[in-house]
Amino acid sequence: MSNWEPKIIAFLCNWCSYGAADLAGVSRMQYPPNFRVIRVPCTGRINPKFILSALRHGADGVWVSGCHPGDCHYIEGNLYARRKFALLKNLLEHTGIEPKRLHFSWISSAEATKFADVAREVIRTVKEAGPARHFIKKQAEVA
Amino acid sequence: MRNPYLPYPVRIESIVTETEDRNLKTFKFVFLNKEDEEAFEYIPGQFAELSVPGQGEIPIGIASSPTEKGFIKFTVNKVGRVSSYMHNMEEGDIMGVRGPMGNWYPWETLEGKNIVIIGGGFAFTTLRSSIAYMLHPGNRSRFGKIDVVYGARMPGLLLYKEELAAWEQRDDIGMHITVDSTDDPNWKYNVGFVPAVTKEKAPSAENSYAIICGPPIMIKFTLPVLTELGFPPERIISSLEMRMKCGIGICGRCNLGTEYVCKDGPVFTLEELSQLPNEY
Amino acid sequence: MQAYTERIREAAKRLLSDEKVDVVIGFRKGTIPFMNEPYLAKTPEQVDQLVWDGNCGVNLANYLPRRTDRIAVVAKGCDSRNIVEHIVENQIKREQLHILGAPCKGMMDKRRINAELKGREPSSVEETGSEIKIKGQDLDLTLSRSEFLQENCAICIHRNPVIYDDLVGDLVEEQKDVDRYADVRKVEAMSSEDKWQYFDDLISTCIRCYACRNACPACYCPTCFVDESRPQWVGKTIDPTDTRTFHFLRAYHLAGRCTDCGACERSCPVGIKVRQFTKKLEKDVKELFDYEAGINPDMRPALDFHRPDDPQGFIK
Amino acid sequence: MSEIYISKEKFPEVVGQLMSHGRVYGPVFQGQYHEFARLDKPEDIDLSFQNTRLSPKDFFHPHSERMFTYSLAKDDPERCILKEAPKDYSTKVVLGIRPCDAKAFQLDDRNFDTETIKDPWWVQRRKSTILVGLACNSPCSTCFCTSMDTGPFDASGLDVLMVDVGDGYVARSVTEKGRECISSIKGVQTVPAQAAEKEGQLKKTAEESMGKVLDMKPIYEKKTLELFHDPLWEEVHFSCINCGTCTFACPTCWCFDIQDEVQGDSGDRLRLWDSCMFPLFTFHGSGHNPRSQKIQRVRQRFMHKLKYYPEKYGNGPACVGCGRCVKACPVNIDIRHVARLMSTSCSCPA
Repeated sequence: MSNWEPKIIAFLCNWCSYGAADLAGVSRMQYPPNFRVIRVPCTGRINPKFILSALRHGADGVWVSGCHPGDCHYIEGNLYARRKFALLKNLLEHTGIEPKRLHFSWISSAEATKFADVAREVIRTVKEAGPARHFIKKQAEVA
Repeated sequence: MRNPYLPYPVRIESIVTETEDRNLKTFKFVFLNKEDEEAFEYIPGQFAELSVPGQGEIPIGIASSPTEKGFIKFTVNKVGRVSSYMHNMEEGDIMGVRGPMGNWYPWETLEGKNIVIIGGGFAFTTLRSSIAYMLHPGNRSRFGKIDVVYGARMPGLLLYKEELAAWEQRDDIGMHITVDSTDDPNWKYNVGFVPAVTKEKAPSAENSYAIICGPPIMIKFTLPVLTELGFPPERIISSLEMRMKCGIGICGRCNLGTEYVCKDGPVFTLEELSQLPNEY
Repeated sequence: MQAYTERIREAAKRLLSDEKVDVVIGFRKGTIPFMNEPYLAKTPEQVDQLVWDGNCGVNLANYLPRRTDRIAVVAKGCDSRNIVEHIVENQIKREQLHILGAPCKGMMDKRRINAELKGREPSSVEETGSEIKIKGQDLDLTLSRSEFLQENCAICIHRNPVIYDDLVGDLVEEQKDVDRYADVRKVEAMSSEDKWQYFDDLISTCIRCYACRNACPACYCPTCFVDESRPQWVGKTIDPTDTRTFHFLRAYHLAGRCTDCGACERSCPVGIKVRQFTKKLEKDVKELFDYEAGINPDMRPALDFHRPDDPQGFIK
Repeated sequence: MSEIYISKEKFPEVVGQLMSHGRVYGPVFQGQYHEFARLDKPEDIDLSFQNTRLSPKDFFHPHSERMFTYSLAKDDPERCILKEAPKDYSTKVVLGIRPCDAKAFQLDDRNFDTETIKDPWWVQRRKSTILVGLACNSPCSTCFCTSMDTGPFDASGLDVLMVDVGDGYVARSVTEKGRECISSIKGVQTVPAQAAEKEGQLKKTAEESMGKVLDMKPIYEKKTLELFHDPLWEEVHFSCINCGTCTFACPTCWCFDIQDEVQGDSGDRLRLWDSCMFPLFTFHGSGHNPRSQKIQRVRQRFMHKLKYYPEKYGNGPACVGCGRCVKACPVNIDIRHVARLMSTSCSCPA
C-alpha cells in the first residue's frame, strides 16, 4: 500500500478556485498531482449527484472549492451551495463515508498559495483515510 | 435452441446521412458469421433489435429488402440514448442485431392486388423495403399497379433520395413525392400534405390494399381520404411503434389488449386495430 | 372517531352542494383491517363513503399536485404541512383548496399490530380513545393505542393542522418533551464503518419498487433521477451500491422538505425504515438552519434560502 | 403416482436427506415475516407460515439477473460480442411452496415457454426445480384462490403436494419428477388410512371456508373494449400512487426491463423486474407515451390480469388469488373489489 496514491475529484469554480489552480501552476508552486479537476461555472451548479457519481466511480476523496462568500460571480450561488453541502456532507458521513474524504474550501483566483496549501492538506487527509471502500460501483451483484 | 436474447454480431459496413438535419442515418450491416446471415431470414415489414453493447437495444424496422443479399440496412432517427450513440459510431464498428422480429405486410394476401403505399417522414423505412421487394424482377409480376405517396416536411428531409429518383424514372410504379413546403425553385415534385396529395392522385380502391406509415397526425387525416376512395378498414394496413425491450413477446411492455406489438404486430389492419385498446 | 367522520361528511356535503369545491379528497373504509383507501368524492351522494379513524395514515397531500380543480381535502398535521410545502413549491394554489383540518392523535402501525396478531385474523376492530379492541376467531385482544402508533406519529410534534379552513375535531394537545432524534443520535455515535453497515443492513431487502418515492407527497418530479438515462446516475438492479445510491439521493432530495409524515415507511412492502435517512436531514436542517418544513407558507424552503451567517465550519 | 407419510418427528431428517442431494429452499421466518431462503440446516424451515411476504417467482425470474457479459476493450478481438453469463442449473428443491404460487408459474409458462420462443433462463430453471408444495389448511382472509381457478389444495402446478394432517405430512407426487423425488426418500411409512381421511376433511374445510368470492365469467363474456372504456376505472385509479408494489409482490407479474451496465472495459446486459405502473414502462424515445396517465396504467394492470390474459390463452386469469397485492398495496386498492366492479359494471354507452 506504500505506493498507493489517492484519486481525488476536485470540483473547482471557474471564477475563482480554477483560476487559483492555474495561477499556482504558473507560479510553479508544488502540490501533488492527485486531482482530476472538473471545472464548474459555480459551486451552486454542483448537483449532489455529481459527488455521488465521483464516489461511485471510485474516487478516494472529493474536494469542492468555490468563491468566498460575497464574491460569487452569480451573486449568491456559493451561499446556496454552502447550505446544500453542509447537509450533503453530514448525510454522507452519517451513512458511513469517512469525514476525511470530503473537503470544501473557499479559494479566490488570487489565492494560489492557499490553493497549493489546501491541495496538500486534502491529499494528506484522504491518504489517512486510505483507499475508498464504499459506494464504489462494481459489476452488479445479481443472480 | 438459440438464445433469443443473443444478438448476431455485425459490422457496420457503411453509414449514410440521409437528411439535411443529420438526424437520420442509414446503417448497412454485414454479419460477422455467414451462418447468421442465413439464419436472419426476413420479410418486408419486420423489424429487429439493434444491440449496442454498453448502451442497450432499440427496435428498428428493416429498411433493406430480402432481395438485397449480403447485408441488412436500418435507418435510425436520433432520439434516445442508443440511437444517439449509434449516430457517433463509425464504419467498421462491431455491434449486434437481434431478429428478425414481428409479423410482416401480408404479402400472400397482397399478391395480385394493386398496392398503394403512403408514407410520411422517417416512417418510410419498411416501406422502402417493401417497394424494393416488389420491384425486384422476380416479384414485380406478382403485384398489380403500385402507387407510392411519400411526403416529408421539406425536400431535405426525404429519405433515400437517389432511389426515389430512380423509381421516378420507372413506368411500373407511380411515384407521388411531396413536401409540405419548399422554397426550392427547382423542386419538380408535389407540394402539399400527404392527405391532400393522396386525394388528388386518387389511387383506385378497386382490388387495392393501402399500406400507411407515418406520424399520427398524417395517419389521422389520411384515413378519411382512403375511406372516401373506397378502401375498407380490412384493406388498410399500418405498422405500430411501441417501446420494446425483448422484441419476442415476453417482457410485456408492448402489450396492447391481447396482442404483443413486437410479436403479434407491428403490422395490423385498421380493422384489427379497431378491436384493440387505443393505447399506441 | 365517529364524530370526525360525521363532521367530515357534513362539511363535504355542504361544500359540494354549495359548489364551493369540485371534489373532496378523504378516506373510505378499507377492505382489510387497519387500512383505509384514499377516496375522491365528487357528488354529495358519494360523501357518505368518507370515514375517519386511526387507519388514515396515507398522506393526502400526495393527491394534490397538478390538479386544476377546486378541492376540499382532509388534512392531519402532517398532511397540512405537506400542503404548505406544495403551496410554497407552486404545486397547488391555496385558493384551490378548502382544507378540512383533522387534529390527529397518531395513526396505527398496521405492521406492528399484525405482528402482534401472529397470523390470527380480526373480524372486528374497535378504536376507543386510548385502546384498540381486536376481535376474531380465537382472538380477543386489547392493545394500548399509544404503543401501536406509527413510529413517526409517536414522536410527532405537529398533530394539529398548521393550515386549515374548517376543523373536523377539536384541536389536540401537542406532544411536549418528545425526543425526536434518539435513533439518529445512536447512529451518529457509531464509527464510519458501523454506520455503513447499519445502513447496508437497513436496505438489504429493498426490491426497488419505488413505493417510498411514490408515496411521498414531496416526490413529484416529472422525471425522477432514477429514470434519467443520459447520463444514467444509478443502476436499476438490486445491486447494493445502486440501491444505496437510490436511497441516499431520494433522501437528499427531501432535505428541508421532508415533514416526517411517514408515508415512505408506511408504504414499503418489505418494511425498510427509510426514515433513518430523512430524519438525519430533518435534524440537521433544524439545527443548522432553524427550519421546519411545511410550517409557514411565507417562508422559503431551507435550500432555497441562505443567511450570511450560515454555518461554514466545515469549509476551509 | 406415489405417496408417503412423513411424521413430524421424522420430517427434519427427510429434509436432511433432500439437502444431501442438492439445494433445498423453504420458508424461513425472518423477524416479522416468512421468506423463501436456502436451508442451511433442516431446522431452518418453518412450515407454520401462512404465506411468504414476497412471491417465490424469484426462483425462476430473479429481480435482477445477468444475461450476458461483454468486453469493450479496444484491443480485445472479442470486443462487443455478447457471451452468455454462467448460471447454476443444478437441481433445486423448493419445499413448502403454496399451491397458488406454483399455479402462478404454470400461468407464466405460457409467456416464457412457448412453442416458437423459449426464454432459456426460465425454461432451464423450471426444468431443474422440484416444487414440493404444502396445501393451505387455513387460508388467510385476503386469499381468494378458489375464485381464480385454483385452490388451497390444488396440486396442478406442483411436483409433489404435501398436506399437514396434524401429526405428520401426507406427500403425493403429481409429476414424474415428483415421483422420483418421493421415491428417493428413505425410511418413511405408507399413508395410514386415517391420515388420508383427515386430508379429505381438511381440503373440504379449507375450500368451504373461502367460498367463491368472485365470479369471473361476466368479465370473460364482456367485450374487451367495453370494459376498457368503462367508467369504473375513474373510481379505481384515484388512490393509486403508481408504485410498483403490487406488481413486484405478485407471483404472476413477469414484465421485465433490459439494461446495459458498463464498468471500465467490461459490460453486462442485465434484466430486472419492471412494472406497468411506471410511466417509463411505455415511454417512447420520441417522448410520446401511450400510457402517460395513471388511469391508463392502473387499467392496464387489471385488464391484463383479468381480461387480456384469459382471452389470449384461455386458461383462466393471470391471478392466483394469493392476496399479496391486497396486503402490500399502500393505499388499499383491492383486486377483489376491482374484479367485482369489472364483472358487475353497467355497460353504459361510452
